[in-house]
Amino acid sequence: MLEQIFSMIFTTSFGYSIIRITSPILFAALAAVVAEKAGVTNIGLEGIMMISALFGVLFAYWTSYWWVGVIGAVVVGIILALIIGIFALKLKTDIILAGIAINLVGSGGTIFLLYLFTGLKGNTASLTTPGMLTPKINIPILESIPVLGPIFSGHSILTYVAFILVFLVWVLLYKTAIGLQIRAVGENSNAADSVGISVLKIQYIALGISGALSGLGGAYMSMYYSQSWNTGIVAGRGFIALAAQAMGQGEPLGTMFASLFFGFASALGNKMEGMQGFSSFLVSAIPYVATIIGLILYAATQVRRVKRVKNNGKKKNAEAK
Amino acid sequence: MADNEYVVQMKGITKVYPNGIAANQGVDFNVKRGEIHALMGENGAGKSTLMKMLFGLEQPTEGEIYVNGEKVSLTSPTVAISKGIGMVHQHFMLVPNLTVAENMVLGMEPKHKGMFMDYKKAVEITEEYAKKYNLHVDPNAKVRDIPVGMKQKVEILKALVRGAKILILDEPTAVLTTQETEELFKELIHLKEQGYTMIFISHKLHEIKQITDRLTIMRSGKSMGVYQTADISKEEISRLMVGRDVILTVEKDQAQPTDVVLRVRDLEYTNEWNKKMLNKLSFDVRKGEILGIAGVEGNGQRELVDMLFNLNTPDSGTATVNGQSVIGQPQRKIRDLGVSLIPEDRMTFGMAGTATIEENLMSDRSADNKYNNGPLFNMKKMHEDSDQLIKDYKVLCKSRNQQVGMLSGGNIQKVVVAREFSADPILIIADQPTRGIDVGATEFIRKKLVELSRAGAAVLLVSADLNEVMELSDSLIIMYNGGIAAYFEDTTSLTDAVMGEYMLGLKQQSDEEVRRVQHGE
Amino acid sequence: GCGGGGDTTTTETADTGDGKVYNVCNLVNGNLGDKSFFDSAEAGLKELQDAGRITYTTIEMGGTTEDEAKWQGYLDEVSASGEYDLIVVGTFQMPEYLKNVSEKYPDQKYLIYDDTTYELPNVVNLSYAQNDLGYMVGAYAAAMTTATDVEKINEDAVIGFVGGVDSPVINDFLYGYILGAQSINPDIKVDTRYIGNYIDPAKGKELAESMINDNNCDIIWGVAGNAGNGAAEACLETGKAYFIGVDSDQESTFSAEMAAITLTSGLKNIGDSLVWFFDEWDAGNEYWGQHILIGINEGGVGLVTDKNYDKISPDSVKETVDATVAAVTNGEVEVPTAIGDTTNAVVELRESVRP
Amino acid sequence: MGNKQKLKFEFMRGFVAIAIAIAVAFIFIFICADDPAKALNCLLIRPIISNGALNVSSILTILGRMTPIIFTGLAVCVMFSANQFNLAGEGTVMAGGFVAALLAIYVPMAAGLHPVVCILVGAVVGGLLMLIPAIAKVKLNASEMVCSLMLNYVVLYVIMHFLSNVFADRSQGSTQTYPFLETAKVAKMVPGTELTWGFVIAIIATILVGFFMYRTRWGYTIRMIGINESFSKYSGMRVGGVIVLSQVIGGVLSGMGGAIEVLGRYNTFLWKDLPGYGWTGITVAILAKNNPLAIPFAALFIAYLNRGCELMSIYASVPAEMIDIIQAVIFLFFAAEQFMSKTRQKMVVKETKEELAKKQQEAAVEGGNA
Ligand SMILES: Nc1ncnc2c1ncn2[C@@H]1O[C@H](COP(=O)(O)OP(=O)(O)OP(=O)(O)O)[C@@H](O)[C@H]1O
Ligand SMILES: Nc1ncnc2c1ncn2[C@@H]1O[C@H](COP(=O)(O)OP(=O)(O)OP(=O)(O)O)[C@@H](O)[C@H]1O
Ligand SMILES: [Mg+2]
Ligand SMILES: [Mg+2]
Repeated sequence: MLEQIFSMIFTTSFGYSIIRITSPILFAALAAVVAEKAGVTNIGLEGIMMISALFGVLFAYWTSYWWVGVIGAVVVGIILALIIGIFALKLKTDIILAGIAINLVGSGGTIFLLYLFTGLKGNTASLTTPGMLTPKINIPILESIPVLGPIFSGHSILTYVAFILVFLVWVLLYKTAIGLQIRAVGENSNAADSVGISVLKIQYIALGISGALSGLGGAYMSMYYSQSWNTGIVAGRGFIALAAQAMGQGEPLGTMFASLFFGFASALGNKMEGMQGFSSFLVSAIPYVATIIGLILYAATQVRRVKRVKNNGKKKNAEAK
Repeated sequence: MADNEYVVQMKGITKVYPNGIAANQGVDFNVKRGEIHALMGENGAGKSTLMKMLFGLEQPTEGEIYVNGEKVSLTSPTVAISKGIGMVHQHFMLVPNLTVAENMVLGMEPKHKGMFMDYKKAVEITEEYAKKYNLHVDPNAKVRDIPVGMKQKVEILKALVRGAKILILDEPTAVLTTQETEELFKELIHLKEQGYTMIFISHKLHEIKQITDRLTIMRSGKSMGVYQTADISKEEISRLMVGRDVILTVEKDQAQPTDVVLRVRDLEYTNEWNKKMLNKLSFDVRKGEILGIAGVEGNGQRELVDMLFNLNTPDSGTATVNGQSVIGQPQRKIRDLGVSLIPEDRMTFGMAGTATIEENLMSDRSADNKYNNGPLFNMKKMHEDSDQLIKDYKVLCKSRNQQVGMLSGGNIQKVVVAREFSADPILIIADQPTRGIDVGATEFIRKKLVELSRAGAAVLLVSADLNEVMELSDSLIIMYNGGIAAYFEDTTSLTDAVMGEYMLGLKQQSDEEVRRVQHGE
Repeated sequence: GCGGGGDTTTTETADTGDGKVYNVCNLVNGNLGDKSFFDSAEAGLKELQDAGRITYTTIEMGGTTEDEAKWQGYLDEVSASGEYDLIVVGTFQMPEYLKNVSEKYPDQKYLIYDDTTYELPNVVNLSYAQNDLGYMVGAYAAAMTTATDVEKINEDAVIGFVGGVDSPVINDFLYGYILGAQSINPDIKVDTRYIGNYIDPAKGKELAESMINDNNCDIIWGVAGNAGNGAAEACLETGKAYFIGVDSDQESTFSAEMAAITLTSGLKNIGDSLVWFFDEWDAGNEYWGQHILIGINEGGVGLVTDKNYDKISPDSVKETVDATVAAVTNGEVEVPTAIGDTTNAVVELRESVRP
Repeated sequence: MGNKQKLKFEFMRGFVAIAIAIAVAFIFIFICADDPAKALNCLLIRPIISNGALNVSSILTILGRMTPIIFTGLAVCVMFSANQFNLAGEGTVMAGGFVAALLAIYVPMAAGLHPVVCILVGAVVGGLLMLIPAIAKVKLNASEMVCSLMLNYVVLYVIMHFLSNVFADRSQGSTQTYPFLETAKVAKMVPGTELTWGFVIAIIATILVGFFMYRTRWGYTIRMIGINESFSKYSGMRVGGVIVLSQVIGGVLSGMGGAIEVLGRYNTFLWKDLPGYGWTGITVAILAKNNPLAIPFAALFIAYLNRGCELMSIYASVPAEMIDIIQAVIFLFFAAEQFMSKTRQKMVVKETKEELAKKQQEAAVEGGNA
């Protein structure tokens, strides 16, 4: 059995698959990172992804340009995030409740919206044309390198965007003025307020970015991954993104690795699904169990690390004597 | 109607908070150009509220504000800053995980290419201003790692770098040592000479006397008038503030210490950043005495208190109360031994803000048989006792069901004190018991402390207020670098100057002299 | 208005001959747009309405567990209203609720499709031989997977099945599929994987890609509602496999590219069966209290044999399929069902044919 | 503001929030419904009054639907009070229901005892499950929110595994267990309706939780920890233990709710998805502002709304999915603390001024007398 698993894991398609599974989660997880840095817990990621996934397809369909669809998804994502913002930040609706409200619209409301706009029910498969889908990119030199090529080349353009965004989000947070303000607001909003930073504005900006990122995640789902929109298409990825953000300690790079870890567990589950004697249900649970274990192990190492730092300090002192 | 003598004029200001508290009621407040103007008043008198409106953090319900003769509408700090107003808040408004330079330029970051933060420039700006105003700070240090004194300087620089000409200083000295305060005052005078105007809030009368030109006194949300500082005596100020005469010195008879209650031996602790905070610390506190601990903040006082109440664990050493160890013991057990603590940070440790006064008073005794009938609370007994405590400790409130967070600082502290003192403690650890509290409340708490010690409790008093430690302590330790620099068995003939030398590490008593604090054994 | 799918056309429709215009309520315990039985039923009713034979109202009750708590309420309310000549419900999830109302409202007539649980005096049960359907699809897939002359087809005798959830209804398709395939090639391997839901095409895609890349599947049957479409995308993206649709003719609902790699679809013609039912009713044949199994003969199930099937399949394959269909139709072959099979033989079979 | 004033204001605010939501709903209704007036009637009035008479069956339905969300609402209320953002209500409802179902099928017991045992065991299972996120939080400081969110899925799939592969009644077309023994069912309060005795248990549970939170030391400790954990620790409370306790109680309540719902509403266990009551419970708790005694009212509100939308979809052909949008709008406005804050401020200022004036007058009178 192990042999079989290994023979499946050590294939390029496995690596490719991990990256593809990771991408939408990564978008949403980065969205969570930015929002959380500004001190806002955006639990509405799932709903934002659902709704922007729908509008991505619709915009692409109406204009027959995929990039208009992507922009549409991003804009819708931003609008939704700002709606959460207006209620949670200005009108002081509980932020969790505001997120749940958006998720509610995402799960049921989209069915209604789709019908309102197109007369279709349930899915948009009949609208899809190739021009509406985000293109796949073959990366010139990389493409021809054995092993690496098939794993890293030939993904959707959005996949590359997702991974580039890890870097960009890091730059945004740590190298720009707005990033500094976002972190300041998240850590001590009173301090930011007292120097004339509009806390609300910064939180709106962070939420807007978070909405844009989850909008991209939505576009990835409907305009590449599933090639059309259907009810429930996001299937919990927005929640997993929250887990990835927590596991990655809210830092862009750590969050990327956490997302990849989830991608790995999912891909592994998909392989095991095809093997003899595994319950399909238990296999489906693998990524979630892995996430819990990952979260707990990570937390345990954090606890140990603090202890170690202290012990090291003590040791050094003892040596100094 | 420009009246150029005044840079700030606040006319008929009324402020009603959403909870219905009228914090300011028709207050007039005028500040002359180039003066240092003191704003005084008891806790809850409405000083901070008035200043928050001047800085755009709160909006007046009624009234007008003029800056430089021009009527302004200060809708946000940004507007206030643009009018040349800067504020140094009492509670630091700094972001701990950012560096000093980043904190300095927050909201006005130097940029290159329009969006990227120019950190080098930020450091340069910081250094330039630090030099110009002679306020030394380390631009690259993270704020969480720097001492309070430096934080205060960063706060002032932050205001200056934003072009403030009018500085509001809300209790800037509350956390500073005498030396640091002196240094700060020099800077303020220096700034005044350069034409800056300052509004100075403090509860410390001698400071007010020392550096301010005029003062406005507030009581219960109303102005009690404006005075030339030189023309008014400390006693007069106190009377105006609290509406009665206040005795500023606490009468106490000679201590009769008996058995050792708290015994600390060889306590050592190295913090996360590898700094030795406690160094072989040993001392005793006896029944019936108040042992004071003085010292510049950051010399291990906080760590010592944390260890005694298990908010942290030492690397080695022991601490016992009546022979029972308290190190690493759950707080429940420590309290059962008869230890009470007035925590330094009352907002974090002393109270649950949105809970009621009663709930706060009961926090350490909610499991007592006295207050429980089987699984249910004995509400009647709770109400009775809370009402009694509120009465005994003169907590100013509408009822025991009021949220503690709605009370003013002094009254919150009274709630904490009422709880801690009423637990029949055999050892009271009082950490900065009167910090930031008005004279009336201070007097009350000090009296209570003496009363309890004379009734047989052992008291360990930690305070940054030299007057307080000298006045209250029967004997006194000065801490320096995590160890004991000096021990004075009797405090009556002690002076500021002598203490200062030990506090700054210029002098150190011999081991033998220090060991006198270990009674017996 | 945009009322729940079926426009409640209360406008007068031309009366066709002597037939009564029935007022029908279609209760959907999920949502339309599944491109499967709910849509099929809806299409049948639409056809009837367009022909002026009925007026109908479709109410979508939602398919989540939280929605399930409301199904009884809906049924009660609709039955109590007394407005309808017939109330139509479907799926194996409904009989319990239906039983309650049918007893409470003995004069109300009901029709339940795709269920065989109870016999109730005022209820007609329509069910479909999806195991027969599976058998035909399986035979076709097994015949095709070694027809290496056809582009994309490799010589390995491996076919795939992407199911929604490991459940009796899905396994009923699977049962026939495996047996049908084995009837053509006893050594055939069938790679079966379940998505775990009916909403996540992305996962369907991942599963199908793994089947194609790891096990050389070149024909995959997707039986997972919307999520099954993911398998079609995997076939398209890898360029190494063909897809077979389910329930409705998916080839004609897909985009051109996806349609191009869709060989055929296994049809479950619920809509047609409803039309048939009204034909009978108008003709005076009433089946209250009966179970009616709608098989190949009745046009309830079948393969799509025009378009790609016709274009791509070699003649030898077509002949094999025809023979199989004939055998099933005339009862030579009797396909067992997974529904109500207490031995769970289908699972053993499934595991034994894994590649 | 005085309590009366406050109540008046809150009442007004809630009213305006609902009015706005209905206005938004009306836009959609206007687009969708053939007869908007009828649709609105269905949404607002028909749940309780139809054809000029009390709509008893509908009212009973609403009460029946309240039962599970009262339990999850209480569960969330206890956990959120301790500042624990545990979202495992979903999983624990399902687990409690499943285990209770198994006992109801396989373990014969006396009629009166059977449901009680099933519900209690369901509750215990819910409580035990919560130990995972709770202990991970207390011992390792792992985020309980994320952990519990993931736990829901694990519970779902593990139950689905056992349901499909071990306990399924294979004679049935859909995946479900064998029927419950008659002795195990939670009896209907009114035969032929959705209202079971579970509703009474829910109300009793509400009162008990109310007492627990405000009249016992454990509830008190939970609340204090929720307000300020450092303070609680300093006061000598067993913080870690109580944090675990709060979540275990949450699990017990939602497990109990799951068991009652399953044994009261169904004859077999047939959930194949997370039931959604956990999420609704969060909404209920937030609307009730974490006050246990307000939970039934919040639950009533939600159940009423749901029923209204349901009737709208039946009689006015407004798609049921519009419910989600209307609900979202209502939640957003209803829970908006600052919504209408200006009006509130005006009321406060007016009152305070009156008070001050009165005091001054009194003072003046006193002064005059002296
Ligand atoms: N944001 C607020 N909301 C409600 N009430 C407040 C608020 N801020 C202050 N108060 C109340 O307003 C009154 C005046 O408070 P203020 O902060 O102005 O007093 P202060 O003079 O600064 O006192 P202290 O010396 O303690 O700082 C107090 O009763 C206080 O409880
Ligand atoms: N939002 C609020 N609601 C109710 N009361 C408040 C609020 N904010 C502050 N207060 C109360 O107002 C009083 C003054 O608050 P402020 O923030 O001005 O502190 P401060 O002036 O630094 O107090 P102190 O001098 O006691 O340290 C405090 O007692 C505080 O509890
Ligand atoms: Mg103040
Ligand atoms: Mg082949």
